[in-house]
Amino acid sequence: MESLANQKKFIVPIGPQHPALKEPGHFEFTVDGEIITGASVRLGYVHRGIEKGTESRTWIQNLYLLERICGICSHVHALAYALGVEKLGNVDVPPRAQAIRTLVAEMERIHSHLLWLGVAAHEGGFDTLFMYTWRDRETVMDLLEGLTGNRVHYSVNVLGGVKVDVDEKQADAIRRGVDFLEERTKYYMKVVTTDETFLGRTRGVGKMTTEQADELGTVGPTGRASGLTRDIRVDAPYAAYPLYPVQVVTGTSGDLLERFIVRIKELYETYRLIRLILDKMPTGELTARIPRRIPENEAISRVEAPRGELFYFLKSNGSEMPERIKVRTPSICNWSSVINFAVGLKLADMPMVLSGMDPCFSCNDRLVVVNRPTGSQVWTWEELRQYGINYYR
Amino acid sequence: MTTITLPALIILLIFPGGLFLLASGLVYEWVDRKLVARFQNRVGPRWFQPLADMIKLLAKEEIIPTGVHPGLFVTLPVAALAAALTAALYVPMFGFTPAFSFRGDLVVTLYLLSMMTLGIGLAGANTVDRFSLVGATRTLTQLFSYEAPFLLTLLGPAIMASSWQISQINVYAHNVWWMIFTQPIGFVVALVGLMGKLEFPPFDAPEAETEIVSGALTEYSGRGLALFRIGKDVELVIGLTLVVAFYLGGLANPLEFLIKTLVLLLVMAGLQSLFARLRIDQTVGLWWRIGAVLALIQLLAIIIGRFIGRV
Amino acid sequence: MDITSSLQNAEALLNLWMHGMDYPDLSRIDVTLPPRELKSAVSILKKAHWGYLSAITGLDRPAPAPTAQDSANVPAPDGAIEVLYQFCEGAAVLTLRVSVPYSAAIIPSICSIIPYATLYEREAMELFGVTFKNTPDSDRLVLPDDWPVGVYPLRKSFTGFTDAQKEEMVE
Amino acid sequence: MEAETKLASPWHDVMEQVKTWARINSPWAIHYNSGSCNGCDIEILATLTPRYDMERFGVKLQGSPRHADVLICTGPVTRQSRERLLRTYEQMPDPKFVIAVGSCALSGGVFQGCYNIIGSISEVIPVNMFIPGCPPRPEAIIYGVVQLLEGLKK
Repeated sequence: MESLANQKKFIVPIGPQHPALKEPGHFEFTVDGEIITGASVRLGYVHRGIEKGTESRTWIQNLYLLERICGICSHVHALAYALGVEKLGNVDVPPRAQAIRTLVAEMERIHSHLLWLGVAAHEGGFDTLFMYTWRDRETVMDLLEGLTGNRVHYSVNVLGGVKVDVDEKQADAIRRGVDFLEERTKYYMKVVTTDETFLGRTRGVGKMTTEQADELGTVGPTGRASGLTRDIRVDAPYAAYPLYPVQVVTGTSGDLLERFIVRIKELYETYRLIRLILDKMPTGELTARIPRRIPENEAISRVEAPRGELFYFLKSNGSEMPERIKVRTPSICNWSSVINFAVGLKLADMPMVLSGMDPCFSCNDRLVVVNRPTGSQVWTWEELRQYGINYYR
Repeated sequence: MTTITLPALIILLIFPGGLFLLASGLVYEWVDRKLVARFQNRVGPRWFQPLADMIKLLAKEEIIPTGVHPGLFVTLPVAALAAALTAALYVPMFGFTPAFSFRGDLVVTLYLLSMMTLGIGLAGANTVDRFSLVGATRTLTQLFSYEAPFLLTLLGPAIMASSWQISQINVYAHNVWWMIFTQPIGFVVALVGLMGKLEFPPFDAPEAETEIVSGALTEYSGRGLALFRIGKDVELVIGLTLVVAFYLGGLANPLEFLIKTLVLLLVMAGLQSLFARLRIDQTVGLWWRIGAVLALIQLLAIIIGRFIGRV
Repeated sequence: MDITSSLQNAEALLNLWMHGMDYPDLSRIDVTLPPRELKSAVSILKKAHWGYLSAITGLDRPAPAPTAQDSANVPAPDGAIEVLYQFCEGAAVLTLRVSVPYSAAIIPSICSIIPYATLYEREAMELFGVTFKNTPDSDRLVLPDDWPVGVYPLRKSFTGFTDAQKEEMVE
Repeated sequence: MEAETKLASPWHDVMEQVKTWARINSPWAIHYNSGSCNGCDIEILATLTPRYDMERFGVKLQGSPRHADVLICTGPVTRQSRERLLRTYEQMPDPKFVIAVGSCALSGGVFQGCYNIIGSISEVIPVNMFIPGCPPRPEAIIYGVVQLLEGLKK
């Protein structure tokens, strides 16, 4: 292991590439003996400068830009932005449009949770579960494609409404698809809670109590697995959620296994919601007019993305282009909570805690710089894991 | 038992030895990949896929990275493949009597097979790249963990046949009842040991694609990689023949060889797609705590059995 | 705890800065306060467990373009950067607005009170050029390593690189 | 193809054909995300799953650039990942090919004009095959790979 010229310099190997779920990041721990005294993360590999980009595009063009922040929760970004702009221009959207928006948001949650289940299994070396979950995910992708015309970026939202309608035939197809997925989800719940090798990798890993979760500001299923009942669909219902109440799914033990279970239980909840929306779909037209120039105003719009609370702050100055759009994605909350959760833990625990905190971490770069008072070394993630194992032997 | 003796050179180069063995290695690799794919509900590769992979790798540019001992870097794959090929001479390939067999060739074969894994471990340790360093340490740790139980389980039938010669054990196994019934534990540990030796999942920590790129072979491309992959395929065939010869009632003719080995491969492919990858400390723990103890119990049972038998 | 009750006790908590409060809409309160009182306000909220810090947003308010009749002796007013600390409790959103001029853009860091604010502060530091006094970690978060120091992309003054700069960046 | 010394005997043509046949039938791929919104990445990964299964054409996702012939890359190269993309490309042994997937990789896509991106992949490394679409369907990606392999025949 070559020593480094100065501690700040870090070498990024081209590690195995995953569908990097947000910015591939990179971790740096300062260690005193065995206890971690400080940790920091370095993002930026996927930073494209979108917030600056939004200031040079009109309100309508921004819809398509913001949708492409993340390929897995693209509808949720567009929904948050559209709700924010409608608040700015105080336009009220017809109920049918809100219901269709909620329907597509829930279908996207299924697609995101199944994808995460597959990637987490693949990361733990369980390829069969990866193949099965992604095969079943194709069902919901077909439904979304039937409804909106595209598999990933659906562009369902228009400022002031939706440009897609759900007719009876599509509703039946969605109901059949949801029934099939419910069968499969029962099977996955059985696999995740009984398969020995999988339990060996997930039980008791990265345990986080409710106070810790709250103290560290974790959001979404990661927080709810530790008993933190924070769900924007319940706290601040938006779009059509007031009409379709959601029961928050929380776990208690707060380890990685609990996060799997919470996400799978959320799938059941989503299936129930989709059936409810399809049965009680309000009638009416799909869009409302929205002025080209939005009056000067500020608005905050919060939406429950599959990974947690997505926070949009929009500011308009009366012109055709926004003055400022701030996007705070849920993953950054989970990352900042890991940084603070790591202080005080032993270095040997870190690999499991990091992959336990949010499995999409593990697709980050594999490099951990360990700055020891005696001089810093560059370790790969795997060497850190190896160090952890020898430490405990 | 058909006792066909072919001129030594043909045996070495063409029939049970060289070319034919490489071809069967490719075919077995295809069968394995196809079965695992079918278990995962995928279509799986075409029949000539391993052949195409090998030729393509041979035709690729060979990069020798800096900070590497070039001589060692090139000779290691050749040495590993040579070890695997010579091990095939003592094993009843395709139901024919082994070309050369002498008292005690069981130990020599096992040693040659672990020479192959040693080669991969050294190849990993030879380079500077961190991933292959970790891959090498993992390969060697795993080698030391499955070697003892695997050898012990192969001792069982040897004791029953009271000889260390594979061909004699094969003949003995052919006459007597299938050893799988008399020594069930031994068979299970031998099968799982074989999966550990070939680094099939759940024991594929040494080349865990998601964690350490491709473990010890990260730096290899072109010829070196092709030789290592062929060595692994040959090791697969030899391992299968060994376990079948010992536990599934010996091998008399090629047809019996094909049926038994492919059935065993089916069982192994099933096991492969059932489990998640075990962490390296879990694999080592599994081997030493469970594997070695079971093998010892089985050995004890056999010795007591024979003692009662003789008295 | 519906919106109005959580807003009321937020008001009660922060009555020290009653003069700075205004209500843009029924589920939000904005409290403008000087930088030095930020830490005390945040610790009050933390002690009362009022919601959680959801985001730190930077806003660039460049100096209004000097109009013609501005006489020369009046120094052109210095532009300001406004940093918004957005706290959420259920449906209510409380925003602490702190504004600092370009020349003295220093705000005390709240990481000692809310540990996980470090990432948000690092991002604001990089993109707006505000320095957070004694923040635990001030490395770069999102901008690339070869990004010129002192260039803050989210300020209105930054209008992208000229092609010449881009060329020399690419080699 | 680098100009090889011409062997007199027809043996050379046979070897050439065998080599091309092998390269067509076992293109190992490595996937690099240089700043994409991972819409294309999940479609690339979807091509390996049961419904599309690229392994039928011999495509296997490899971890290390040393083992790969085809570099599948997505995203409008951000400034930070530009150098790493170059390094990955250089580490791959010849003959190597590059497939740019998604309209971001082709022309910077919807992020055109953002300050932190360089634009398209072809400004950093030579690209053999472009697959447009945001994101392209898995069938389109497979079609692109097959077209690249067809191109090898000539």
